[in-house]
Amino acid sequence: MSDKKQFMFLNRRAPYGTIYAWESLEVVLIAAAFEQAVSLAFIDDGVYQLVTGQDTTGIGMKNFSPTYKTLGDYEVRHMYVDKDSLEARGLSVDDLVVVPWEDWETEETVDNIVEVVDSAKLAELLEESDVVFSF
Amino acid sequence: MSDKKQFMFLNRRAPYGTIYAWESLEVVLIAAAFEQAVSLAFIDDGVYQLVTGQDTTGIGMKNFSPTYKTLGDYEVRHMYVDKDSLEARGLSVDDLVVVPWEDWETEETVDNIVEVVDSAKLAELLEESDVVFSF
Amino acid sequence: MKFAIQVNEGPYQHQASDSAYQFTKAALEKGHECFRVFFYHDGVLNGTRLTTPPQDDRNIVNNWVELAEKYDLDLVVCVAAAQRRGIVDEGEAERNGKDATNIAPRFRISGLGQLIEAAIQCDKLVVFGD
Amino acid sequence: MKFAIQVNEGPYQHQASDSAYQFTKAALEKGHECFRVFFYHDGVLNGTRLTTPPQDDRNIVNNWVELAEKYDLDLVVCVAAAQRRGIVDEGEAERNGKDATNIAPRFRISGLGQLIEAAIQCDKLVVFGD
Amino acid sequence: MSDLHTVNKSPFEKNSLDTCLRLSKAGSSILLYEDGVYAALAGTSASEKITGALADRKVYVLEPDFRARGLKADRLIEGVEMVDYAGFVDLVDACSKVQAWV
Amino acid sequence: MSDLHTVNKSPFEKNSLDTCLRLSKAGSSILLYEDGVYAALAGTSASEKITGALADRKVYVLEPDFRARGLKADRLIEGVEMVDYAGFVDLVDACSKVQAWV
Repeated sequence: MSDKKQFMFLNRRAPYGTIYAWESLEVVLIAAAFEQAVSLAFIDDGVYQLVTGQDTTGIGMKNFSPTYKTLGDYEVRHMYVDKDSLEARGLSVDDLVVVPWEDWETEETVDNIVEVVDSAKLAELLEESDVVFSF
Repeated sequence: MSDKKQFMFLNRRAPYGTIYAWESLEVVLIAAAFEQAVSLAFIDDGVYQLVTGQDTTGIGMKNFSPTYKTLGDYEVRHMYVDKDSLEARGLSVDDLVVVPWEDWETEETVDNIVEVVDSAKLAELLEESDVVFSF
Repeated sequence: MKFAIQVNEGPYQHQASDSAYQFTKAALEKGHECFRVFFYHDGVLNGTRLTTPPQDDRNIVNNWVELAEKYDLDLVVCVAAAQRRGIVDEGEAERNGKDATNIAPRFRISGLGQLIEAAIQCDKLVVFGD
Repeated sequence: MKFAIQVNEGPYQHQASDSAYQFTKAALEKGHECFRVFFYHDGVLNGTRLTTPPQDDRNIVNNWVELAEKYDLDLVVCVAAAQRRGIVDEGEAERNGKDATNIAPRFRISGLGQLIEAAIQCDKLVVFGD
Repeated sequence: MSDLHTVNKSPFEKNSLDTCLRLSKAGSSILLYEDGVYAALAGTSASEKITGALADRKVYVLEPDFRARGLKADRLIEGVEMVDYAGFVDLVDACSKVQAWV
Repeated sequence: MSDLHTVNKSPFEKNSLDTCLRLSKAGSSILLYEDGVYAALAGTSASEKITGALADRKVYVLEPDFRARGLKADRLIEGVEMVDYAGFVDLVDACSKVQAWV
């Protein structure tokens, strides 16, 4: 039995209005160093974190959104987006960032680890995780 | 023209889950010293602030609810409760604190300044106020 | 226009402090008068000089301090809210037996009456919060 | 059961700190092991010794300190979150050129790795927040 | 063993309970605490959410939070169980993990 | 002169916009800022709230907050006006008072 745990990071807040999105991302980056199986779920307003074209120059806050694109380099293997949340907001996967992934050892590559899933699937994924981090 | 301003304190949060209800009450008590016309509005979860029988012994927090009963002594003349909010929560005025009021000079008395009002009336009252305090 | 600002949230956790700062700055640049910025609830946490935000991000406390210096702004931290949350100046440290202070320059600690007075004196009160 | 606690909000503004404290206390009294309490986001504000809450109310910071003394609890404040919000110990004061510290006894400042480690080591992670 | 879901937000103010109910599985448990306890009351515009959940999930309410807010046990939705902090600990102990819908 | 209502919360997460719309009068103005800007988008499950309000109220959205969140002007509900912080100040200047639905 592997002693890797399945970590799920639950993202349910819009960026900038509160700091949860950003500080949650900081935890994900650190988690990479611990060699666990890391997945992220974007639910409710959390789906807005992945919207492309964020430009914070007018509000004087740091634009941390470019970091999402690099999560594949930080041992993140899955980024699940809640279908219901996306649709309620009139968004599609085309509005969201693309996150490529590559396994340096096996050279296996994935073009985009951002995946839209329905409620049943998401409930399943949450239940299968060993630890759920909420921010 | 009087230089009294019509102050309206907007209460939209449940007690204890956050401190807004309590710290809002502290402002109201201070406002009394400034001899303005002070009204309070209880809307959304703010109506829960007035529910009787609060008992915080199990959570170790101070029970500040007895203060509401005394607001008539602090120059508060009106406590408006939003009808829609009350009904959505299955509450009636019988579940709420009674706040008597007396004008020490004219000896005019009011048995209960807690008054349930509908949306149209509340919108009117908000518009007629000079300053709205939000917490 | 003579206006007063109320800030209900601390820096970084919510955008409220940023919005309040940007609004105040824009109003002052347009020539309006800001009678007072009143920090209430967690808003009092805007008034600490001990923050060290990341170098590539804004420094909200310093933003307030610089704006106060430029326009002689009155930045008032509510004393009751500050006591609950550990914002302390010399006087408060002495009164409450604390061995350190953390209040930022240009901020002062005072009572809730300062909020009521601001609301009476000003044409408009603008509240920023969660 | 070996458990870890994550606290995302500061004391007083939200009930999260109180709930986390009551839960931790109840679990310890039942004989469970608390591996670590990790304070993140505004949760780091639980770790200041400068608060003076009203005499007739609970003192949340002291509650944590007393629990830590009784059960040798590991109270960890996230360094990145603490820097943004002005929670400072001796080491941080020196590194960031601050002239005061405000960390409460029994709290220590450390990195986010401490949260990840706690999640790996423990049977359960319980998160309290807004 | 199944998961314990915790909800601390009022169902009238925020969408946390809705999302918890949508993404929690049959057989799991839900603990309502802090302002989340308001969802446990019968006769409100939110009551149906909990009565619906009770069909295939267990629902608990934290009594100290319930009483703090002046709520009465006779208003509790039938089937919702009261627990104290020790009971909260037991729920965490018994579950496979906690999902906090903060 | 009429009132300016400010809303800084997402219509998908909190009930602030609903209450603002219920209690703001015809002729008043509404400014959406911070996470409130999401309400200004066409084609969402919340769009009807703003299109309804536009019948008798003016609705503004704070452009710096709108752009920060990666939102595009071509998704804006027709009739909603963009303002910057200076425009926010002008709205406050022009109104009789501000009602903040924080």
